[in-house]
Amino acid sequence: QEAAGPEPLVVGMELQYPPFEFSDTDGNPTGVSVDFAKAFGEYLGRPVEIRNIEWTGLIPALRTGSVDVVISSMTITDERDEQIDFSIPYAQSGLTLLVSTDSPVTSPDDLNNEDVVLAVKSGTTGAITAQEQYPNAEIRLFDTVSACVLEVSQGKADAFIYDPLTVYRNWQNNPDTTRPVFESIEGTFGYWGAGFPEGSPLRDQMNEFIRQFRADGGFDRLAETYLGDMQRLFAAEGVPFFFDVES
Amino acid sequence: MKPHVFFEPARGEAETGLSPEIRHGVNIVIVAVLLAALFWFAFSRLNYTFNWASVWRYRGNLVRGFGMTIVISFFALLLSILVGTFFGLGQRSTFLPLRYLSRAYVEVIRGTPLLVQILIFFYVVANAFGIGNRYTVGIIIMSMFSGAYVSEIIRSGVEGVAQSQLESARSLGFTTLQTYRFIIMPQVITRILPPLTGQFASLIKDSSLLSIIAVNEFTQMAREVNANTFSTLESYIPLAVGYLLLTLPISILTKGLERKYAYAD
Amino acid sequence: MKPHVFFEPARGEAETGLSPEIRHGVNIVIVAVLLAALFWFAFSRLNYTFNWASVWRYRGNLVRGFGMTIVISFFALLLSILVGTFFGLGQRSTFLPLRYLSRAYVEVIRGTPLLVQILIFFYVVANAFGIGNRYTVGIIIMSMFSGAYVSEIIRSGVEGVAQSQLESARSLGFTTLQTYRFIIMPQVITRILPPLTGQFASLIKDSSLLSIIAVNEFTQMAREVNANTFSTLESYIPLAVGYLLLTLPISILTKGLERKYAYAD
Amino acid sequence: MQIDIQGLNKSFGEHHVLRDVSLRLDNCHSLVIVGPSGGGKTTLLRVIAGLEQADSGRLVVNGREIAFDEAQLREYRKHVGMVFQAYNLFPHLTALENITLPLEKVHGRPAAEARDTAMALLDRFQLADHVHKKPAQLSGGQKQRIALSRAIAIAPEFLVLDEPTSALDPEFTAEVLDMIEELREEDKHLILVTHEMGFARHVSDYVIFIDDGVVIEEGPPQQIFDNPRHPKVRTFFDRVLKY
Amino acid sequence: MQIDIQGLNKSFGEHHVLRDVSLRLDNCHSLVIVGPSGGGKTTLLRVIAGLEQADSGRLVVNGREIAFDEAQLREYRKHVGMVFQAYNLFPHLTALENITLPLEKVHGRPAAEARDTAMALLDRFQLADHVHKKPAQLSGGQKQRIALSRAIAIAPEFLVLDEPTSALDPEFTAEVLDMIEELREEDKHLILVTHEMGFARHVSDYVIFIDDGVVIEEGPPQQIFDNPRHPKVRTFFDRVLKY
Ligand SMILES: Nc1ncnc2c1ncn2[C@@H]1O[C@H](COP(=O)(O)OP(=O)(O)OP(=O)(O)O)[C@@H](O)[C@H]1O
Ligand SMILES: Nc1ncnc2c1ncn2[C@@H]1O[C@H](COP(=O)(O)OP(=O)(O)OP(=O)(O)O)[C@@H](O)[C@H]1O
Ligand SMILES: [Mg+2]
Ligand SMILES: [Mg+2]
Repeated sequence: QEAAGPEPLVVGMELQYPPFEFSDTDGNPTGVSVDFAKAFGEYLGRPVEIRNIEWTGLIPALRTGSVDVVISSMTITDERDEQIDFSIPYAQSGLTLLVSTDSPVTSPDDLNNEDVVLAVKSGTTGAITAQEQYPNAEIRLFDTVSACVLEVSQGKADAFIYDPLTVYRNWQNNPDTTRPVFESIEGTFGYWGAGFPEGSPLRDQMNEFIRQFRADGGFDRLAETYLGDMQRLFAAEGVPFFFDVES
Repeated sequence: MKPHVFFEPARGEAETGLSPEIRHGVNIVIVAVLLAALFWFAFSRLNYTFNWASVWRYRGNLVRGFGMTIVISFFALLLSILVGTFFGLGQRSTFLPLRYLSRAYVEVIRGTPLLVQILIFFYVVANAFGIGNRYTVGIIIMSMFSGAYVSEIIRSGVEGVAQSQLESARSLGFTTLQTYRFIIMPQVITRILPPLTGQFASLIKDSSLLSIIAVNEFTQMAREVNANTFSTLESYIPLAVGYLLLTLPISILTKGLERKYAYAD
Repeated sequence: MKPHVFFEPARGEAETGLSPEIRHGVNIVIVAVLLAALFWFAFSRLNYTFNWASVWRYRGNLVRGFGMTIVISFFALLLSILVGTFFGLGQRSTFLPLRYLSRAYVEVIRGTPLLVQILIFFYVVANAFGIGNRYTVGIIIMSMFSGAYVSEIIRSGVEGVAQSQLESARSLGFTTLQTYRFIIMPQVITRILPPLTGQFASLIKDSSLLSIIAVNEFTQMAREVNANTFSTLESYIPLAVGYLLLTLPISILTKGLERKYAYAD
Repeated sequence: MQIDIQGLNKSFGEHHVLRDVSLRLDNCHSLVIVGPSGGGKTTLLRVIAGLEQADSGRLVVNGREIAFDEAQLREYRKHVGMVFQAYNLFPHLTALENITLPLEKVHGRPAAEARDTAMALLDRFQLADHVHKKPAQLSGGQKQRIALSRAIAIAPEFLVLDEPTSALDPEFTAEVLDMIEELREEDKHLILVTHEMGFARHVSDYVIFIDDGVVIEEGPPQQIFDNPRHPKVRTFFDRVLKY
Repeated sequence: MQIDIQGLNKSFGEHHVLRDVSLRLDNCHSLVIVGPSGGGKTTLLRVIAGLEQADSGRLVVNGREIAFDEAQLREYRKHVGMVFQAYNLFPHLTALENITLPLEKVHGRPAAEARDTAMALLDRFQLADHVHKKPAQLSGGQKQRIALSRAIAIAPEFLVLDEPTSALDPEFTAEVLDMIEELREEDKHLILVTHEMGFARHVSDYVIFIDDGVVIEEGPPQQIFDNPRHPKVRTFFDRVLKY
């Protein structure tokens, strides 16, 4: 059986971030990252096996070698970089705000204030940003996006710091109690990379693949499939889009 | 006059003429209505519009997660009884290495978070021994974890059996195994079932932590649906109902066993 | 010859001449060495370089989280004993609405995930009643949750007391309260302590779910450190040690109580 | 002691254990209940002690009607010293504590006084060496003596004893006889069940014979023991003489 | 029955309960142990039944040395019928099951046969109406009769009975006497403790009197009961006559 074909490429991701990586109603992994991973598999000539791992488990999974690569909308940071190797960026995102209608906050500049309560999801770049940039605000760490949204919609917190996509969707769900602020928070612009165990030879292949995929318009096709209306909205708000990566 | 519909006659007191079925029925309804009113009030104060349609689309995922939880819990539950019995009796062994191993096991497993155990067991221990299947590993971890609690429940039950009963069994020539099977077990079962039921309920729910090693069980699926639909409460209410559907039969079963094995002393 | 250093004399058997302290000491060391060897082997097989420096930088956060866990657990533990006693005895009440309320409480709380209870209690119920402080709410939820398990443990203990003992107490003129205080409690305490200790260990660890309403306790802090440093094992091993530091004293305390209240029958 | 029992009935499920028991005594120091095993002696005693409610019938002891109401009964039971057939000591308490606990908690005696009362009784029953043992460490007769001490210690209005000498050797049985004599002098009363006919004869003012839940003979001891009328009672006593 | 006891000692902590007990009997059908409460009768019986290990001394019963080794002892105990002073019935089993369970599980009898054996004994003890009751629903004497039936049912080599008639009325005591007669005819032996001297005299071939852990007198019943030499034994029996 060994000879039946090349070993599958095991890809770890947390299927909780539509439309990038999530399960469809049949329970199959789907989304931008999934298609991206499959294309990479094709590029390598290996079948792809997607493994749904909770966010916390992703990096250990890489470091102990139980997955080959993580493609999970993960922002490249210095500290993550110490533990694993990142590919070159394939996408980017900044952070925006979901604000309670009861709150006086109108822009990110209002946040560094003792009266302001910020809701952030633990472990995200939003949480790091809040702690670094708004030391005067009261920062509450939550496990889930839904708790952050509930806090804001019940007026228990002033603002929730997260990516524009999530902010948009949750605002749509709670139009009476929340409003979005799409203006990106300064310095929060981050690049997403695929993660590899340190020293993995796959990384160079991935870098090569990203360049080729971009050149072939692969990212544009993904955007069209999964993010159609979003791309237009971002343009209208003047927010840079996910795949507008330079390098 | 004592309102008999609310009171059960005390031990040794005569019945009141009201049939017990009616009395119990009435009271069950009263309590149910009361609780429903409380929740209705709370939810009505909440400024929240439920959007069940999007969650409904994901029912397949929830059902699959539910199935996974059933499978994992079922095997882990059975295994945890074995593990618990072994270490529970191990703590009473006269063979001291076994006794201290059992104590160490109980203290370490009970004392540390399941999350950490899963990570270490899966990424370190199972990895070192080359066990790869995450479902097998998940079941093993859950039964080891739950087994520590079960072992203490069993130990306390067994220690509660009167010495005179053990002596009686010995004097009649029962073997140790027969003594456990025919004398100790039936005498302790009513006492250990309530805490054991609680432990099994915990086991079923704790299995949700296995999501960290990519076992996609019920809670994980609900979280996913929650993230995918951007709903906040809609996916968690089916989650609560689903777990209730798993734990209630166990409760009912053990209540039945409790009644069956009940005896006065 | 039986290797006496490994075996404790059975009940009624004579001592072997070897002092029990030495025998127990030797065996404790053997077990400890064995376990250490197992983990050393497992970790040595793992291709993982520990990076403690980055975790050390965050020690302050871990200590703060640890403190929060201690505070929450302490109050919740005490309260859960009260809640558990109330509903445990409530299930035995002759006042039927109380009995069914207690049963409903136990079944619903045990049957549904703490996660959902926290969300509903904090965002729906507490919100409706205008209770805003998340620490208070956290302690209340944890004691309600743990209380359901405690209540079943207490009920099974109390039901294990022989009828003849209750009758004896009645015949001497003890009040119900005195009977519980002086007769029932001391007789059941050795039987309920082991499951109760397990429940308290669970309570301490389950309090980590309060992170969902931004109570920044120990696990949450470790997760946060992990998220910031991405050194999973390095932040979770202190977590395991920290919880052990909390649960071991309880274990030791309850072992002591078990011994103190032990009596033969 | 005044006792007035009228039409007492008690069933356990199908089993009719006491059938229309009636009894009226006006001035009786010690009532002894005898009869074959399983006849209903213990059950009657438990009803009299307020531990079991009869299904029907009326019961008046010393002018006080025994109704099944816990609060009232508790007051009543405080003044009844009871010895159970199986002793029912508290297994978690030492011999001494078994006696002092009710004295202190129910009767509000100071600890030192309770201790003195208990020690005096335990001494008398030659238990001074065993005061700190728990029931599991005591011999059968020792347990029975402690149960007796516990009942007597509270200085009860009357004593209800269920086979109080079943585990005692002749020496202690004689001691119990002496004690009962003293109680009689203090005008305390007792109701007891026994199957030792010699003891019954010595101790009783009045005897009832219960068989299968029915009082089939009653009267002063001379009459019952020496001149029983009912054939069942006669054969019963004949057996005693056989060995 | 052959019994050879040499220098038996047993202590519970500080308490020296059996002191250098020695006894040699070559052909004795029934050995009766009497003595004051707390003297060590039950303890001696438990050592003989292989339930308690002596601290020192040697014990040979019917040519078999009783050493404290669980595997061997289990075989031995299977052939000893024991009645405990507190009966020790299994509370979770009915009267019938208390008897049939050891028959089926230990002695491998088929269920129907075990049931018949049990029913015959229960009938004889007039317990036919009570076979499905659990111990908590039975009277004291009924429990004792079931304990006796359980010990006899296994057709033991010999019986060890600790005060087997303490809760029995004269009628059943006579029944037990008859039974013991039958056992004697079947060449089965017994060792029993009792404090009913009439019963002891009837049943015994040989009597030992234990006080404070020491055998202070021994001999055939006529000698012990009618002509005791030791002053303690004499006063002990004098008390019996007092009432
Ligand atoms: N809880 C119960 N359930 C069913 N039957 C019972 C219960 N308690 C007692 N009985 C039955 O009631 C009858 C009378 O019991 P009781 O204990 O009064 O007898 P007794 O005269 O004291 O006998 P003994 O001399 O053997 O102690 C017995 O046949 C017994 O089996
Ligand atoms: N486990 C124990 N721990 C301490 N002392 C004990 C223990 N068991 C028995 N004893 C003591 O040993 C002595 C002898 O007890 P044993 O039961 O043999 O007496 P007995 O002769 O059977 O008395 P009785 O006629 O009252 O049943 C008693 O003083 C008793 O208190
Ligand atoms: Mg009785
Ligand atoms: Mg004895």
